[in-house]
Amino acid sequence: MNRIINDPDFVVEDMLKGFIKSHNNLVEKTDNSKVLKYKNAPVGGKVGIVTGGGSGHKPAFIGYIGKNMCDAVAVGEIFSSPTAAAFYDAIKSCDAGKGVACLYGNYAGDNMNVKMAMRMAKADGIHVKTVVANDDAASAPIDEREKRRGVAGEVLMWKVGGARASQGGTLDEVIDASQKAIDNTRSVGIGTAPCTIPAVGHPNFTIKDNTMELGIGHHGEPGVSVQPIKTANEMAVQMLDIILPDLPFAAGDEVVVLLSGLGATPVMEQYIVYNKVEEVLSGKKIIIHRSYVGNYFTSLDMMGITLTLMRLDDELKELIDIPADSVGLKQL
Amino acid sequence: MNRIINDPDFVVEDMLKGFIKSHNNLVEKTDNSKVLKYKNAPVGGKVGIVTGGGSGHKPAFIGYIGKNMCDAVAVGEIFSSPTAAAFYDAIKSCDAGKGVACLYGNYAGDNMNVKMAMRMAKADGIHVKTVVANDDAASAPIDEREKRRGVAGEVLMWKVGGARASQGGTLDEVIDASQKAIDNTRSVGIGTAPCTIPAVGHPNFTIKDNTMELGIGHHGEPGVSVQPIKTANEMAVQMLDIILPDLPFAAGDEVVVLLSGLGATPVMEQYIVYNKVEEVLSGKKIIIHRSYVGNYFTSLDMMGITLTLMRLDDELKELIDIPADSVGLKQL
Amino acid sequence: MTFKNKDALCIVKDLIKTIQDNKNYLSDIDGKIGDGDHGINMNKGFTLCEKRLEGKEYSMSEGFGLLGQALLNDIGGSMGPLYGLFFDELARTSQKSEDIDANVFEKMFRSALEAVQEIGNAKKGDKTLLDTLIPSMEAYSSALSSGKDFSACLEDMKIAAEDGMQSTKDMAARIGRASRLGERSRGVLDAGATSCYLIINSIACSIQNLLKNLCN
Amino acid sequence: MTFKNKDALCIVKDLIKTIQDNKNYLSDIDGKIGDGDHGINMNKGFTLCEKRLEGKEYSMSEGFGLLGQALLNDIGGSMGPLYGLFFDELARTSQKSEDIDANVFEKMFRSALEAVQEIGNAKKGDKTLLDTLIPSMEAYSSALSSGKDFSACLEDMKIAAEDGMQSTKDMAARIGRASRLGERSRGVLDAGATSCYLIINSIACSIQNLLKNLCN
Ligand SMILES: Nc1ncnc2c1ncn2[C@@H]1O[C@H](COP(=O)(O)OP(=O)(O)O)[C@@H](O)[C@H]1O
Ligand SMILES: Nc1ncnc2c1ncn2[C@@H]1O[C@H](COP(=O)(O)OP(=O)(O)O)[C@@H](O)[C@H]1O
Ligand SMILES: [Mg+2]
Ligand SMILES: [Mg+2]
Ligand SMILES: [Mg+2]
Ligand SMILES: [Mg+2]
Repeated sequence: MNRIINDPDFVVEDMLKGFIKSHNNLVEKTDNSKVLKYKNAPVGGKVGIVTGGGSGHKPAFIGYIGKNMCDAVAVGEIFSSPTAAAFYDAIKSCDAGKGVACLYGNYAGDNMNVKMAMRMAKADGIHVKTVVANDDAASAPIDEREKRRGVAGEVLMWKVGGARASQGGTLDEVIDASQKAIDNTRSVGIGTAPCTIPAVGHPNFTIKDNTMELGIGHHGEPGVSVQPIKTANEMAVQMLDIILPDLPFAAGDEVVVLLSGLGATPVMEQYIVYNKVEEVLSGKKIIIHRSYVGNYFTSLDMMGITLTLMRLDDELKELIDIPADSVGLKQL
Repeated sequence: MNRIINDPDFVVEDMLKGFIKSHNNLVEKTDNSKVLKYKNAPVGGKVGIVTGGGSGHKPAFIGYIGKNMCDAVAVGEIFSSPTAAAFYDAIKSCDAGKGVACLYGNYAGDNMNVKMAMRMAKADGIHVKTVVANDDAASAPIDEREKRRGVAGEVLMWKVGGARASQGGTLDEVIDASQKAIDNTRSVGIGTAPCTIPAVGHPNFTIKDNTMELGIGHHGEPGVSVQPIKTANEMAVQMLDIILPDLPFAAGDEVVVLLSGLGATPVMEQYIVYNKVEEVLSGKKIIIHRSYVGNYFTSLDMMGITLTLMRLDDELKELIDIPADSVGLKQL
Repeated sequence: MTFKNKDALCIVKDLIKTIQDNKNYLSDIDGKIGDGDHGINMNKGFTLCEKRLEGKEYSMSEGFGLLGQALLNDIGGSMGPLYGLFFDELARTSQKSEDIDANVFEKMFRSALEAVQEIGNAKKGDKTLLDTLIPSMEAYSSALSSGKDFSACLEDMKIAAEDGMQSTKDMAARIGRASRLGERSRGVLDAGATSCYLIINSIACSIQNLLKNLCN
Repeated sequence: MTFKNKDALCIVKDLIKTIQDNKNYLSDIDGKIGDGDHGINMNKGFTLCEKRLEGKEYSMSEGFGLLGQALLNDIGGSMGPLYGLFFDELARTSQKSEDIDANVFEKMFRSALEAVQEIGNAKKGDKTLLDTLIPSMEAYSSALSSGKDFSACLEDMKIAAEDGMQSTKDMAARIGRASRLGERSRGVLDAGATSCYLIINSIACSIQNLLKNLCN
């Protein structure tokens, strides 16, 4: 263990304290210690954007609170859904009367807790609708899309939903744009070294030296295959081989590329992979409208990367280009 | 080796290709493949800001090219100074006739290569002055400050120098502000796991499990002591115990805090340390004017953190608050 | 055969101890096809409840209620809703009964099971805690209707719980994190089914002791 | 005793091979008190030069010139300026000499040493490559002035280079990366002093072979 922590059972609490202190120009705490909100939320006349999920994915989820992004976030334990109460309090904290879009990832715990939170919100007369991200193409076959995990594509969903809300969109319009964003988004991950939940104290899965796991989940959920480690170029090709046919992406499509490290992989390596991704896409006449490379959605100290592609239409393009100000995504 | 690379001897080249592709809205390549420049450089009427250094420190150095930041960067091999030719070409690429400030870190190779580059620039009639960052308080006693390494404090030096240049400052004014920035800056690092130069293929130093190295350098240069691993709170206190008396920082001082991960340390852990840093500083009535927490200056896949404090006066405060747009530092 | 609700907090206390003792075991099982945190999640919730019980006198129903609330409001994850509602229902359906007999217990258990099914949408065979819970309920009910006494009904329940847990070993998960593994999830116990067995077994043993006045 | 400049590219080629063979050894030494890349830096520069020499005919001076340029313009680090200028000077000061004798070599070596001192500002005892270079120069010069022949001068130089390298083991570094270690840098060879010994030894051996017409 070379973790830099205090009590392993209170890493989330300690981290939140530091985060709030460092970003008090952007975020604010609420009465619920597991809910953070944008300091201007509820923003009058705007649909509220809520998300939430387990901790350990920095800058997700709280790092995406901000202008034209998320208004409130429910914070869970490491790799564990927030409570129903946290989702409910997050919803309440940013409802300006126009309703709240809860945009989260497809995990059993989150599904149940959001369901309970929605019941509570309904009792309060708050209008809540959800979009459940399921962009991880490696996590189930295409005909079982409802089983797929939500991964780094959630960042693009928040970007799009947040922008649509800031444009003054109605709840239905925000939901439709966010749903369209995730429906046009595919991701896949490769793990090269496991991560350690601080309270467990040892990696809860193994990736042998000189091997890699294709299709690994954001919590170390097993992927589609374990292979001898490949070159960065081969990894790029393998990931695109999973993503491209799945939507499918075709020549002439304009896309956003998001390449994220899983936490302990140097950004240098991420650019090496991006270089090949760009090469393959331009070879296939797929046009990169915008790219994000860096640690956008991580898994504690896991090594590896995820690759996400979103296919754009005019609306998505407009929304993805709108400026944003959050810790994890600042766009001028 | 769980590195995500192609040929270990060409990681820098591959990384640069990906970086340029991803950030072509901000940076541009030059005739020298080891020099990148701000796409608007040379900026008319402005002193050029040049830096450079070995690779493996992402987002440093190229990530700090941008608006109100650096104009051109000379890129070295992993942990190795750029060539004199690269420094020279970087200088030439951003001279708008007002001279060039070369703001770099105190390493033997950089000192020699900059010296040679300045000779070449002088022959061309370009006016170049330098500031050599030496913020690493653990790297030599205070009476041998000229021996100290430059580390994450360089980011604040570039921020200040870049802002002063954008205000229209003369070369001497830019140099004076940058020198003042670094003279008022102190840093210290803690390493918890070593890094691997891809071409070497194994860590070139060791940090035993459950130990940490206080005062470690950005390339794994040994620190001041190896200790059993401490809690995050204790680490914060130990680092402040080195930094605070060195300047010294005193009650009533306003400071910038920059807490950076070394590459493989999750940002979550960095916030846990920041929480304690803030607590200690506010206990000592030292006022945090602004804070940066994240991977600002890394060392490949090293685990650990660096803590940097800069004491502000009115000029430094104004300059640090000026907006900036670069890959590594976006400030609205 | 009955026991006093107000004297039966030991059921909850024994249960807390059981989960604490099995923290690492449950995480290890979860690590094989899930994300390795099941024992941590459970231990955190149950230990929180333990602290809240400390030094105070509560009935069994109140104890279950506090446990349910700790899971629901402080733990989250999947266990918050699933076990949170489970214990909440055990509390709600027993709170008005001074004496708990085999019939009250059947009512308690049935509504707890229904709450779990409603929120989680899992069916028997999905490789979840329901593969322990449903057979346990069935075994208890059929023992009861065949005229067995409270303790004997609990005995049947314990056996069914263990069989139910074991049955998950050969299943391919169809719900939750492990479901993405499909066929590759076979060969390992389900973590939730295992904790559910531990819970049922602990509750049943505690009641059997109570019925023999042996509760400590 | 002389050799022909135009026939002496083998000096440069042998040197390249020497560095390539010692890549890992030099990095390992650097790893102890520096950053572990000395062998990599050197190997990359020398191998680059090897490629540029391939299939073409060059004199020794041209070979040293290409080596200096590869280090200066393509390698950077500390070695770019230090060894870059070193080989550049060996090239510059010999290029007009068709025949290289002991006096020409002394001139070559002296100006190379001066260039290294001027750029690096290191002194004897700082635990750098100068602790190999300076005694080597001194040994060569005093052998020459005492009337020894070219090959014997080189022999003295080799011995002094090895002693110089070994002397760095007990030194505390006063310059470069390792200098921050102060006292703790004692007990290990300096990486640059080691590569410098390898360089001098290789050049000297190659010339001795050339003088015996043994160069391959
Ligand atoms: N929808 C569901 N209904 C019933 N049980 C479920 C459901 N989803 C997951 N489970 C149970 O949850 C267990 C995992 O719990 P835990 O590890 O604490 O949560 P998580 O999967 O969020 O990490 C599984 O082993 C399974 O028995
Ligand atoms: N100023 C200097 N003058 C002479 N030699 C130096 C000087 N600085 C460093 N060196 C030599 O450089 C060697 C290290 O080279 P190398 O590892 O390639 O570069 P770096 O230290 O930049 O990683 C040291 O062992 C030392 O001999
Ligand atoms: Mg979990
Ligand atoms: Mg180096
Ligand atoms: Mg789990
Ligand atoms: Mg070195």
